[in-house]
Amino acid sequence: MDQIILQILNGLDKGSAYALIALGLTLIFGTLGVVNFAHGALFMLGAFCAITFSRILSLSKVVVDETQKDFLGNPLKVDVPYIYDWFGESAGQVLINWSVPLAILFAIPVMIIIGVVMERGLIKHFYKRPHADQILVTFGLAIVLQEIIKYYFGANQIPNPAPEAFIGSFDFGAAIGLKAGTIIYPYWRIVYFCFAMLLIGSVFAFLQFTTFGMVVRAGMADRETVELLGINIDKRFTIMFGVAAAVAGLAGVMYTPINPPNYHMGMDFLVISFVVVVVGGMGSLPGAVAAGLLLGILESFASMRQVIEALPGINQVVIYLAAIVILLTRPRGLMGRKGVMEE
Amino acid sequence: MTKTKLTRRSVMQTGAVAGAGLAVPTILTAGSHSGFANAPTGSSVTLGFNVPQSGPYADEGADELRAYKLAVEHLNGEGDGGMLQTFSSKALDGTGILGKKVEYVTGDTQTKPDAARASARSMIEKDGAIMITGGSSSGVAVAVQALCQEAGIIFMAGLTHSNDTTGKDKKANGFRHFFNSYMTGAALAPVLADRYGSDRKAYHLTADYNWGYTTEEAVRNSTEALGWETVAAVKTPLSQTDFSSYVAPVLNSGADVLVLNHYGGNMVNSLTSAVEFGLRAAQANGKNFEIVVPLYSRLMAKGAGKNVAGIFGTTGWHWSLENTAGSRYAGTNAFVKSFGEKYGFPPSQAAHTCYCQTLLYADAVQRGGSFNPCSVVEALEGFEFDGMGNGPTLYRAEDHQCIKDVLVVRGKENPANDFDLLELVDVTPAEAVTFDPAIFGGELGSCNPGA
Amino acid sequence: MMLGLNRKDASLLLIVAILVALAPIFLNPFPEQSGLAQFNAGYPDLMQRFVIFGIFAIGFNILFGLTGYLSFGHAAFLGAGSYAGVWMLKLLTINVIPAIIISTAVAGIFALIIGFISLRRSGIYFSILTLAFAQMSFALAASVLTPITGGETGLQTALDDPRILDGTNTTGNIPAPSIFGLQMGDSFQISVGGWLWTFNVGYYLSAIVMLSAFYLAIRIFRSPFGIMLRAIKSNQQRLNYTGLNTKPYMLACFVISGMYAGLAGGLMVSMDPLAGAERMQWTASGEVVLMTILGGVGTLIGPVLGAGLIKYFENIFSKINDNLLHKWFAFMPDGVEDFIVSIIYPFVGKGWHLTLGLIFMAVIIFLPGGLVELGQKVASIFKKKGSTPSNNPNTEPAE
Amino acid sequence: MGILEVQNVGKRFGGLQALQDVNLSVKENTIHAIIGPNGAGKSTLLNCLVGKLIPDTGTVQFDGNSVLGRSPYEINQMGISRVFQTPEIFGDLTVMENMMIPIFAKRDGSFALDAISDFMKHKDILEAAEKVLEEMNMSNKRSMQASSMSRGDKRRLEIGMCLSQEPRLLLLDEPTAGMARADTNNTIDLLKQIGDERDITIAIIEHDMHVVFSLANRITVLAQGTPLVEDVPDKIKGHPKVKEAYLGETAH
Repeated sequence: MDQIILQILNGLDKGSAYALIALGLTLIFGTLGVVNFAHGALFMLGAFCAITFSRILSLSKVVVDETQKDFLGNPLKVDVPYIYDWFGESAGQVLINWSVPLAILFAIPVMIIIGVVMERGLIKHFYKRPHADQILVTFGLAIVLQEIIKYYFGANQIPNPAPEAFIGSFDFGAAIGLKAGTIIYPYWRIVYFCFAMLLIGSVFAFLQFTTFGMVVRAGMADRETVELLGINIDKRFTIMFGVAAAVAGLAGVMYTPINPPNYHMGMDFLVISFVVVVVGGMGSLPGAVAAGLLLGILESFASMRQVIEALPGINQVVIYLAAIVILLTRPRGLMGRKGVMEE
Repeated sequence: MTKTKLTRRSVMQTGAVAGAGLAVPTILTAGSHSGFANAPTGSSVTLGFNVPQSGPYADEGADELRAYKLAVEHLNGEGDGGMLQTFSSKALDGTGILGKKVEYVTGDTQTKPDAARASARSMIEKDGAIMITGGSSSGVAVAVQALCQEAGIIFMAGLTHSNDTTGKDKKANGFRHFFNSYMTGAALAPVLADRYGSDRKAYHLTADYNWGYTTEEAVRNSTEALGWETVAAVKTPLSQTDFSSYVAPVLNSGADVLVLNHYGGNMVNSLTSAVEFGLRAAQANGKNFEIVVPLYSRLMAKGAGKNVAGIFGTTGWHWSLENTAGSRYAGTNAFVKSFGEKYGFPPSQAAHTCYCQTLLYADAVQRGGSFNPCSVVEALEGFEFDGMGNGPTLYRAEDHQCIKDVLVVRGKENPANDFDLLELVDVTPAEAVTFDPAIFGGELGSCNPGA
Repeated sequence: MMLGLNRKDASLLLIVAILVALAPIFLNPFPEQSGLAQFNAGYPDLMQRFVIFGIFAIGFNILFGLTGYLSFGHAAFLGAGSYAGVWMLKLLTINVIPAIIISTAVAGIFALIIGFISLRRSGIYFSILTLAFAQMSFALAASVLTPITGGETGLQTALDDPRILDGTNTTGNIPAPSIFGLQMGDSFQISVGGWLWTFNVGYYLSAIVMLSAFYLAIRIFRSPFGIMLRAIKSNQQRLNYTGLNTKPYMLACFVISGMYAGLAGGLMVSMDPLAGAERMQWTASGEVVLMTILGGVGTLIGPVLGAGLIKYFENIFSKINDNLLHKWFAFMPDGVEDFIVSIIYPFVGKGWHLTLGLIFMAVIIFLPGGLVELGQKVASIFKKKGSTPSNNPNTEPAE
Repeated sequence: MGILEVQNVGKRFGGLQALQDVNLSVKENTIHAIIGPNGAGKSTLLNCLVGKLIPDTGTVQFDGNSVLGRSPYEINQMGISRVFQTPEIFGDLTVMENMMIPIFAKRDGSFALDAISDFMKHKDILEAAEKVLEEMNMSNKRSMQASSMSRGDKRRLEIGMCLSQEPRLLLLDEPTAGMARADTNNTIDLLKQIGDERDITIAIIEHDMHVVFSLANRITVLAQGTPLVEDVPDKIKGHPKVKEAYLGETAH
């Protein structure tokens, strides 16, 4: 029992990352009709926003410390962050410690700008082109983006820990009345899950309850009519691309303490998130979220020891197997609309 | 007018026809005269450095390449000579190899066997490389080693830790300086039993591919021999990025030690998850819960950040070795000095093994008096040397595996800087990790000179 | 007309045949000693790769170019063919002919199974289904199927393989793949002046297979079957209401295309007897899509050109290191040299992926028809001079 | 007994009863029109006839054989050809190729793996296609790409493609929708000519009264998923029930 609860927790957590990326993909697909293979790269860029932000915070001047030696026996050069000079050492340390959550504030504008530039500079020329062209040009862009990141940050993973307050884990079992110590779950992953739900909720609320959102939704359903009403839907769709980029970026920022990021993390997530989108149903936002969580949970269950022992290799293929079964039984995915992307 | 010749093997040599008249076709004869592939004919000799320049191990590959460039400098008599001063064999004199200036070509393995073979073949066929070296995974090493055997070229493996490289997939033309999974198990188990006691229950998470299998087997066998019990061993997909669903059940499994048979990004991510799930701080069976990472590298430790603190593993070499463990490991400081002065930071173990391999190859050619692979094989088989940072070392004839001390290290609690991440716990002497070369099967075959 | 082809196709085939036959010469345009020799591609391994990946891309184009169905899992068939090929080399004989035949057949069967299921859906759903199958094949081949596939280190020939048709091997070395005694690695070499030309057995074997595959592709393109496939791409609904059942057409096309991939896999292991699991990964499938689009989708020669360009980049650009760059620009003043090298260096050597990515983007943005379109544009510039504009609308697929 | 017999057909989409108790008999060699206001169920009925939809109740028989449960290609092979509301042709192919494909299908059946012969060198098929093109007055357009033609020409091509298979029943779905007056008249003339010259039955679903009354020799009026009346055109014109159904929407 406790094992099952534990794996559901795990799945929700992993699934919320899938859901966030798939949500952005679907937003772009639904509004602009573009299949964006660079979306994984946006997730990766978000993670590197967090790294960049923490490096900015730790920008340092070099002080030579004669009392210590480095590996060659020369006097040790010690880095002292400028931020200590500005805010004092203790406040500076707090800021550096909280760099991941603070990076959200940094990442939102950066990612929106990246998204808008991407849409205006490249994607907009591809609205009328075949989906295969869109896939390829964004795939090319993804390669370029990750190579640029690799050039500046290297190929190795870069650790970016969560604030100390969130290090450690929460005894979930004790909280729900089971034996203590049976279900413990890291604080930061709980934060990640809540954050993801909050973000998904705000995207839905934004689309549901604001005039802007209503226009965008109307445009998703019937672009021409909305344009006939004299509304500049293009501009709004550009902004939606920025929002989708920001969603992927924030998913990346908050993910850094879970997995230290490296330049190809976007590609690692790309295939899975496409599977998620398709399983959820192309163009369906709730479908993307539901499929993300569902596949996350499935993946977690498949990684249980008892399951692997019964079906060797199932953990390698479960997501794809699920995708195949769902697509064969529900032709348009879980919540897909008819006629989307079938030709 | 055109005369042609059918060569056995594709022999292609730059510089073979210098000075020939434009109108007169010339027969290429390099191969047939010397009797081996890619025999150098001019005043220089070309080595092929085949390292991952793209993909997840690109940083490790970059470090290997730095070491190779340094080795070439030293062989050509530039720089401070590095380990040439401490190396027990004095055959090399800084005038290249057999008087020929050392040049090199580079290729990108992409850490994929296919791509690695393509780039190795290009270096052999196009650039006339006489020796191929490098790589940072066993899949690549095994694949390229087989290719070199077929082409009649010497292969000096870079970082490869699987038993297979000099075990079931060993080849006469291939040599490995780095240690293997078996030696990791043999070195690690006694230290673990000593520190954590001999009644431990271990839970293995194993990367689902060849290296993972041999490492799990080695660590299991040697820990079980000392009284440990293996509660479970779960395979994890190589492409996995989030290990939470594998790590989470560990605490309730009855185990009190988690062994992560992972390398590279896999290890960084699984270790991060394990620490996140509180395993470092937990208690099980009345003992402190422990995590073990059989194969450490400094770059991985850097990727995992603070999470490596206090975690045991083995490593082939560490830049601080001579300072902490004494002059048995002479050569270390000489290498660190030339590397550090050139690049500004200390070398990784991958860089060390690649540097040594280049020098060992050059030395074997020099001692044997020929670039012929069979002469090199003869010179390296059973070769005993010292002064290359690992203490007295034997290149074993039976399986072309270097037998040397293995270091057991631990992640530092409070690293002073970015490089000072591992501290030496113990050195397991070569005798303790020596094994019977027959246990892994495979056949060495005979040396292949190519042409 | 020649071989049952119309004049235009026959001359295309002839040109390709001549180019392929003389490739060892014109792929080595720079003398061995010159600094530009780095850009020579006329060595056996790369020439073999050009034609083998050409076959792979031709086959992919029969599916994607004719029917518009975008398979994202085609590498699975290349991989299946490769494994089958190595097993033949291990069990049966080191002669490559059974390996090539069996790998084609095995890939065909594999394609039949995957195609039968995947073709129940169309559009992106079809793409994802093929992707899912290929990723599953890759994941399983790299892990639980290790006894059959050799896992991550790949499947190779070994000294103790049975090779029941070959008799016992006493050389102490693994025999190299050969065709009736002629080894794939054997070469004629001719050196003229500073130039060195290598005529390699394996390359010519692959080239002959490639030309046959190319010829067959032309026939398929022009056949009733081919027209029906193009009709599927154009309007599947109309075809259904015309009394044709599109499913067997699609399945047959998928299987043929898979067999081309298997043939390429069989040839790959014949040239170099190792089959690695990563050959099946989705990025490998993506690569053949890129090759096809880069060259020109739906055209006959485009996929071959695209395959050549990508393999050239992978093998030539990735080997340019800073050492070489400094050598090339050594004639410049030091400061300028360093500056130029530092500008170029990020794009070559370890940065070759970046250049490749930029080229993809440029081609897709400016030349949606790929290299063939570029060729047509250039040709039309020359044609305009002097000749009267012809008003014969060209609706056949361009070569 | 008509060539096409529809009996008691009903079809429901969720809460909407699209067809109910539809009985219809199309006599051989007639031009039979099915008319009705928007939402009367005309398209649903047509889709039931060609295999795109399967009715919930009732039977559809063509020449004594049931068409229910068969796929479109099988129904086509029984001798029913369909012309769509917007011309469905192979836009990427040439007019000639468009015309040849149905003839191949007629000859080879639903599938034939002929991957070796040259499509354009089948003399018999080429000639047959040429003949239909002439009949359609399109011989001069044979090497044009089909998608580059005018809508009227596309319609002619589609009708030609259907005729080339010599079907026994030609089904047309609003064949003049969206056409200019001149094109509409041309199409009417073409269909009249086909009806006169060929041994063929035509069933036409139409909204435009002008077309219906110039062509049909029998008309069924459909309203709210049910046939209202069936009779010759003259009787339909003044029929009170029809007027009621088309209230406010008199013939234009």
